[in-house]
Amino acid sequence: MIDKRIASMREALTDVAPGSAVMIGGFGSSGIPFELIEALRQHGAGDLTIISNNAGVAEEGIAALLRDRLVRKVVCSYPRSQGSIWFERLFEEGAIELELIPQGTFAERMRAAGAGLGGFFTPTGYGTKMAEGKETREIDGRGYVLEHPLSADFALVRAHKGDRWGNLAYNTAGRNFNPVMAMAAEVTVAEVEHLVELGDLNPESVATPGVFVNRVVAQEGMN
Amino acid sequence: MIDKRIASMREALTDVAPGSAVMIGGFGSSGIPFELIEALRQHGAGDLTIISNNAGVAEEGIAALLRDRLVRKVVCSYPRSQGSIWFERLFEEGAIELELIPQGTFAERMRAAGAGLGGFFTPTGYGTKMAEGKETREIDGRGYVLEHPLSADFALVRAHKGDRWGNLAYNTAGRNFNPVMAMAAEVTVAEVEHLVELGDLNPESVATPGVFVNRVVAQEGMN
Amino acid sequence: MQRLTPEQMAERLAQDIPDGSYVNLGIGMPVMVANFVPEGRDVIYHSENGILGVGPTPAPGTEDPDLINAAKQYVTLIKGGCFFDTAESFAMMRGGHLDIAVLGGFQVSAAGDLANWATDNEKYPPAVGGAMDLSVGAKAVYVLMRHTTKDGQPKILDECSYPLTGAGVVRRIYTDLAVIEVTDAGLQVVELHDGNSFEDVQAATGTRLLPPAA
Amino acid sequence: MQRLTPEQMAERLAQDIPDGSYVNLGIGMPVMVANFVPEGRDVIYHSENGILGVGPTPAPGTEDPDLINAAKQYVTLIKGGCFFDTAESFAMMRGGHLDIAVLGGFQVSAAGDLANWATDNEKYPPAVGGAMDLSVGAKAVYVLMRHTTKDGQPKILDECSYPLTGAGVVRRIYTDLAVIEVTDAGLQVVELHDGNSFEDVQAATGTRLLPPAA
Repeated sequence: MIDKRIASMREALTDVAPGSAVMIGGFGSSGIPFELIEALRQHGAGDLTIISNNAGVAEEGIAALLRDRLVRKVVCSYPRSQGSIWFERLFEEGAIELELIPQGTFAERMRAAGAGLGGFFTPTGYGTKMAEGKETREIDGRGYVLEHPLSADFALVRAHKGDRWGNLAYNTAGRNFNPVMAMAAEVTVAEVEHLVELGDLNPESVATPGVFVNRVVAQEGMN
Repeated sequence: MIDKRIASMREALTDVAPGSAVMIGGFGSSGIPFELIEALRQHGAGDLTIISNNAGVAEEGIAALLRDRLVRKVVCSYPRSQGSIWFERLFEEGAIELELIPQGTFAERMRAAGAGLGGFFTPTGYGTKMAEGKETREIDGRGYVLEHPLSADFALVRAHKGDRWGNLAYNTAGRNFNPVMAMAAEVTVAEVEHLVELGDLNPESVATPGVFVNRVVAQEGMN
Repeated sequence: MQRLTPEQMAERLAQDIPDGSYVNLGIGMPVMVANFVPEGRDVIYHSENGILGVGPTPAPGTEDPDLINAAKQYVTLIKGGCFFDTAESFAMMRGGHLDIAVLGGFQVSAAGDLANWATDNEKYPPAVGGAMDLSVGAKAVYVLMRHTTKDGQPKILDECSYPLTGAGVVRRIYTDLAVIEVTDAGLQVVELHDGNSFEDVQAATGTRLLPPAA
Repeated sequence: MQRLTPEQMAERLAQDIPDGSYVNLGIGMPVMVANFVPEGRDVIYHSENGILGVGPTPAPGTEDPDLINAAKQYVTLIKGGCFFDTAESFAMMRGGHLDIAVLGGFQVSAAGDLANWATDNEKYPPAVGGAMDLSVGAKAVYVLMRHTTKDGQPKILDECSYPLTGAGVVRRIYTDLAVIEVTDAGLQVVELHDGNSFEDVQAATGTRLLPPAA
């Protein structure tokens, strides 16, 4: 019997050790696993590397992890949205490390990790600071940068619906980074708005097949 | 006004020149654009490079192109299914060139072309004949082969439903290679079982967004 | 000198978006372009977070919290639009499937280099988002920006002093003073906004411009 | 010597598939394994053409023409199954997301090399399909094959003479004579099928085997 359901956000994250690399899905405030992030904050493991497109705004989501000084390093494409006060403060203090990656390269590096590839040549960033220290090559007259897979110990993702096998379906643009992160991490934990019965999801609309997901938790309304 | 509908299979292929590289979606008999293939055969352009996972069985689909000696080269992963008599005959005669590619590398090379990547390192085929003459590299103690993008002049794909903007949705396992081929070719022509009104497709179930498709033709029942 | 307002700049650029285009509008002034596309043209807007067919702002109270654009503003989906994940969204961008990307700019060089993601202030965190992927991937990159900085310094220069977003990627520059095309021969002024002389625009520019055809 | 029938070989292998596994079954004898998974175990079958949750053969007249397995036979989808494209299907395979791949074999070497896609007959076209991706990608590769060729030649050898599918990829070999594990120390017989002596099995093998623990 395959049953990936976990009773609570807290229980789904008990094995996150200090120093872990944690991917967090979402873009802006869309498709963000807010309840899992809050549970991660309460769990309290520090020295984290957070891999997520943005770095949180106000006191919400990743911003709360930053405020509580649980994060050593942020890997992202766009850390400063309007209101990213905690990221900006820590950055100015020199209290946080930033690895900035062009957004497409960021997504593709995670996909490469999930797809078992050793790296890829992308034209993005060629001839810019982003290519510094990296292998570059001309292919058919165009410049490319070699980029490597990006994996993590955990991925926290958010879906609209999920079943006990870990199949996930997303709402509108809430999909964004969630599918590639689910592929790329050692352990993928999914926060779902609706836990549905096996067979309730349209098999043609499952955007994350259950094989990529290890744990499924229904939202608790904790935010 | 964006309207990619074309009135007939024949009209959708008038600009296929002799010597063209043509991707053809499908796996076995699933998701195959049989009507477009028949129109391509009647169009009569020869010296084609056919890029498709299989090489047709009996007198159907790609097998009919082979029988009519319109094909110079086949690029595929699995040319001989039971009943692939035309491929086997031409191969034994030395009348056809074969580029054999492991299936995952085949799909990934087309995706790379569609995604604007210059190449990727895959572990598939490392230490085998498939790696001969190719660049290889050890990354983190594992062997990889460098593979390059695979594009084409045309892609012929088959979908269950499509609209006038070229958005496509597939039936069950009929999806297979169709989405990556739609991304990878200069001109993508889609044969659809049902031409639907704009807005009839569920925006979360469109597996090939219209931006990848140039022409949409409803099945004519010609087979 | 006559300076166009941001709305006028966006409206001017919108005239050059052909019917049937797939277009990505960057954060800031570029998103305003959507408001000015001439009637009768079908334009499909792409958003990097996984939307093709971005529609107008929703009526208050009807917002879908997951349905936002790259600037994190609530949007809608037009009929015929669809959703996909980020990897596929950037495959579209990098793979040459979008016709036009309209980007903001800090600086543009004579060779069409674009700088729009980082300044030389080390205390202020850089943010690149999808700009680098768009700049190498879209079939045409149009930059929409003021001709000079707030304190009057030129933004069109021999060389960018800020870190590059992409080298040699800009096709056209739409400013509040002029429309300039990046050509092999140099920066060709194709249009001077009403009342501006070539000499005035040249004086506000940090590199040599080619005058418009007489 | 006692030789298991293909059904018995498939049944023996099926015992070693743990509850909750994601499994890909290759074309030929491997697909028979699905018929013998012990009751009470949830096993999810993957098919390279884009199916997770392959179910049994459909009743006649209910076939979906697009719903076939890797061997091009009509199948069904079990409750909880789903569909995806080939690129994603191979991401699953190559990315280490499947627990077990059961593959047929022409030859297996002492080092766990597998040859199963081409012979030395140049007139007969080779066909590789997904075998190479599975052999490098699945967490464990089990080979299900007869111990010897039809004319009695050994298929387990010091070195494969046919072109390799993957080097050092095989974990276990299930034959009609024995179950053999590929270990750092060599090919370890873990089970002799009823009535077969180690000496007999060794005699039918083209490389040195390690006897089962007493």
